[in-house]
Amino acid sequence: MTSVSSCSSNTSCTCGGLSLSDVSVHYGNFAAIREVSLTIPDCQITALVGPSGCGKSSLLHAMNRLTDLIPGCRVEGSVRDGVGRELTDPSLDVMSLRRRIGMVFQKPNPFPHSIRRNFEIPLREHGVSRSDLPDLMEKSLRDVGLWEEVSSRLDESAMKLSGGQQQRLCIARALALDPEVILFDEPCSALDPLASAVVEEHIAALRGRVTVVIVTHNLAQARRLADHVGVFWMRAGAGTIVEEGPAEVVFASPSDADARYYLSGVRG
Amino acid sequence: MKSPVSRRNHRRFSDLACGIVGAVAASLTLVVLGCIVWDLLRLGLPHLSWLFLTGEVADGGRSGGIGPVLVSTVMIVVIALAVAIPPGVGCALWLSEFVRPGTVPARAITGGVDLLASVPSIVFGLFGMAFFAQVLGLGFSILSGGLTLACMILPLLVRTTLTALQSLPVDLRPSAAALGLTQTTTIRKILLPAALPGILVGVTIGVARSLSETAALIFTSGYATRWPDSPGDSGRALSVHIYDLAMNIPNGAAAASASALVLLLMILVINSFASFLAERWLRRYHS
Amino acid sequence: MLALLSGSVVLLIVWFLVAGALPALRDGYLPRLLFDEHWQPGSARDPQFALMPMLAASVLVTALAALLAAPLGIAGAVFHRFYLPKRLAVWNQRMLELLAGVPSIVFGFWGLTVLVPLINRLHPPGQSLLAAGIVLALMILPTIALTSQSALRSVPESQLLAAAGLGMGRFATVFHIALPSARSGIGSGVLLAIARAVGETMAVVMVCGNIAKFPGSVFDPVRPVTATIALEMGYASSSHKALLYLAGLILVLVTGALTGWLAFGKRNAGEVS
Amino acid sequence: MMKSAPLLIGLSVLSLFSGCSREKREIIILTGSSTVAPVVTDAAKRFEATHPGVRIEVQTGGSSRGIADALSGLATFGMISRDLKADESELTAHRFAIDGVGIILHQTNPVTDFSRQQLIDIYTGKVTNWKELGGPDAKITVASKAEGRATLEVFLGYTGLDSADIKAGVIVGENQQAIKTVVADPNAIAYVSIGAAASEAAGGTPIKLVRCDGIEPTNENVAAGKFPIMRPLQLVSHGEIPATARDFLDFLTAPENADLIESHLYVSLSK
Repeated sequence: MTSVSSCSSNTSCTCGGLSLSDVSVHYGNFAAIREVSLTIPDCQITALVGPSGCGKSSLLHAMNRLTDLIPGCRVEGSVRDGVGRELTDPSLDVMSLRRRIGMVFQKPNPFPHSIRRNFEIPLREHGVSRSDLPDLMEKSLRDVGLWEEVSSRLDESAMKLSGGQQQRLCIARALALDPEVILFDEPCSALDPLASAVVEEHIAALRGRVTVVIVTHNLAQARRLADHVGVFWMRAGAGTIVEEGPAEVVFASPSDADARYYLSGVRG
Repeated sequence: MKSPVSRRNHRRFSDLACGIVGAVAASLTLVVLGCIVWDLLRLGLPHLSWLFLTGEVADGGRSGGIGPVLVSTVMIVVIALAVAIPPGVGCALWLSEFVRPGTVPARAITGGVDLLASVPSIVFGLFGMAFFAQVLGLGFSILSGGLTLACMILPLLVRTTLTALQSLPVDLRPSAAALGLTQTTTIRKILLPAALPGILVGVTIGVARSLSETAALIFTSGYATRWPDSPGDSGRALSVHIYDLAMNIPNGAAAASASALVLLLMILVINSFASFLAERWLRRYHS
Repeated sequence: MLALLSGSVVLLIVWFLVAGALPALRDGYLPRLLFDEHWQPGSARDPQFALMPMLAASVLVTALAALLAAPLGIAGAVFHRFYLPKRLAVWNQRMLELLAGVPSIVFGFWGLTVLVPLINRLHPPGQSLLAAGIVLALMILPTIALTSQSALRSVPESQLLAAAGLGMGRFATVFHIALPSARSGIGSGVLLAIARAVGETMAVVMVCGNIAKFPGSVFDPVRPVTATIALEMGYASSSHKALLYLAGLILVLVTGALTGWLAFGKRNAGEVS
Repeated sequence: MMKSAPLLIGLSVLSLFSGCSREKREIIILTGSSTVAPVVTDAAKRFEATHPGVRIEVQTGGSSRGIADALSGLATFGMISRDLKADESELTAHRFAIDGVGIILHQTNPVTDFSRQQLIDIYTGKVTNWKELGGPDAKITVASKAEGRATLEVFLGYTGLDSADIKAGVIVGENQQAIKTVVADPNAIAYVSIGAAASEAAGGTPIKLVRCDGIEPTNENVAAGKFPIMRPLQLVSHGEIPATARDFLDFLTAPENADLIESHLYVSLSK
């Protein structure tokens, strides 16, 4: 496999960011987002915020080609990874792309198998040998603080875990594949505040190890987590980014009027 | 760990192999169906005409048409559905909404339904003859045949409806209850409409099975080929007619094939209509 | 109440079979069914009533049909769900529904005129366990394929997304996620098909050869219980008739026990994960 | 239950109503042999056309069923395609047609003639290869009829065998199945209704009827009583026959209706 190493510190990070230019996503005749350009910096946490229906999730799905699965969905523009490879290239091996760019969904979606099988199935699919499985699983579960809670019942169904545990399991499962980027699609919105806080804490802990892109409705969460922020808004019937930049700049003094209203809580 | 390239090739290969095996399996089924239908077309198509569809049966079925047989068939199927759908859906509702699975009554009824599903159709025929025709005194009649078929398709309806109800999102019930809806309202206004496409699939399969059933009808709805006046008359079903032409009438193959084509056409029309309904229903409620 | 009505139909049928079989039971035919060597109820000189070869035939024919049809049906359903474009999938489904409605007599006729001569060329007489198995497999294939399709359709989208998000290929998604998730639906479809296969009469009677002996190979003719009922019921004298009722009763009980056992095993397996 | 109650009531009302409307007519019920049923159905249709107010119900189910229903009074007539047995002497038989039973082989089989002894040898498994009969070196596939079938009983009567003696390779039910079996297997032998076989052969089916004891299996020879294997088609009644039923019986055997019987390829008794 490609030697994607986790970074030990921000300075020596090699996980690689993403750069998007003029990305549009169409569903049939409907344009969900139009001409979005965005730089997602290496090993930082980028938050995408904005009202519902602005195409934040669509953009996320375009980054690891989950848009391929939707009939009639068309992605235009360019998405490049840290070393400049074009990710929208149809000849690209989508499966290994998705391994490098993992995803965690809004609703926890562990497979209805045992906790162990939840790691075994994707890892075996990507050619990890059976003997490496237990270590990888333990490491990933420790990364999300789940190891102590589940180590004694690895062979029980993952569906028996609580919602927060399930979501952390999904993060661990994505981490186990050793990705460069993890995309989070509103990872806390289906969880209670306590579980949400735990999950958020573990996302924060990923800073410096992998590049994180998180879509969230929770502005407070975005403020707490983000190094970099993109604000979405509707323009001419389609979603687009109206404000982008380092978190402290965007939150402190947004230049776009709509973004200013939204971030100050007046609109949205 | 294998190199990503070999990994990728391996995956491509297994994906492709899986697809090819599936394609072969799916097309094999269709090829065999094609063979059967082609045989029917070759033998039966020259025999088909408007007169064949509307005319009376003559010369044991070798000449004339199948008009009265079609009318009897439709009556039998309609009776079977009318009688089987209410208890079938009711039973499934009871099993999915009113009893806890695993309790004794639930197990008894599920077991009974499964047992009923495994009763050979010829036993249904014997039962129908003894019970509906003789004990209830309905005689050889379209009614006897319809009731016998109703017993036969009942387990099928229960099973498909149950599956449809069970595959509805679990939170539908509490969310309805939270709105203060009674269970009856929840069932009538929420669960049944949502499960309707699934129920419709069951009904479609039930119709197809009723139309193609021979063994259960020979002994119950009978052999008469005249125009039926009422459900109390004896009337030959299309499948029985096909059986008689194929097995008892020398040189009956052409008429048998033509009748079988008509039967397939009926099933095609009913299936298309059902899926059209289901699709419209889905569009109305689910998007 | 309605459920009770459905349940009572079963009781009614079983009661009716028992009533029909009662004379045979009273006259002590049960051990003869088990231990006689031949089935020759009409013989004046030496009437014999061996049921075991016929029960074995019912089981063998059904097993063969299920072995042929289940992999084909499930593979076809996977293809339908994960590979076929939607437009074509609709037609595939329509065709399967049509196949499900072909009357058994048409299958039997086709089997006798097309399939049996082919098998005859391989190994005479052609009417055989194999022919019956193939014809039955064709008849239950649509049931298995259609129920598998709907079971695969009800696999939650979120799990397929999860698999895609983890970079899993179609093969892995199908085998590790979709099929395990749809297992119980597919299982009950196969059970339904097996029940149908055991009870099938008109098609089997035309292609199985109807010899009531234990078959030595798949090319030997066999006679399932339902074939015997169909062949002889209309012509049977009273005590012979009671025997046929008894055979029907035993078949229903055996099938019920078999499907019950399979379903029970399935439920237990389902509780593990 | 609430939903289905009106439905059930509706159905029963419907059936009562239909019962009423039927009572105005006179009904003749015939049940039994599937061989006899098609020809009687056609005759019934013609009879109904000239006798308004009479309704004739024909149902199949086999000769034994015809006997049972005639005895129990369920049917006015039972239809049977064999002779009455000794223990059925309470019934009166009304013979209206004869059906010869002939031996059929595949068209490609060179054998053209059987003696009674040869048939016995084949059906008891003493002769198992066509070579022994002057045919090709191939195993004989012996097709026999299922227990209780009238054709089997006629064949047993001719050969003097017991059903336990028969060593069949394949057992079939209806005539058409026997014919298809011979078509499917060039080395098969079967016995079927002569009329059915002759008409199938004339229609291009690759089978042939062969001579028995040197007699050609034709309906003429059956009518003349020369052909050795044959069976009567008859109606049986129990006790007094109602006048209309008697009319139908006469109608069935009337010379002007012989064409019906002949169109079903049986030998009419009226000639």
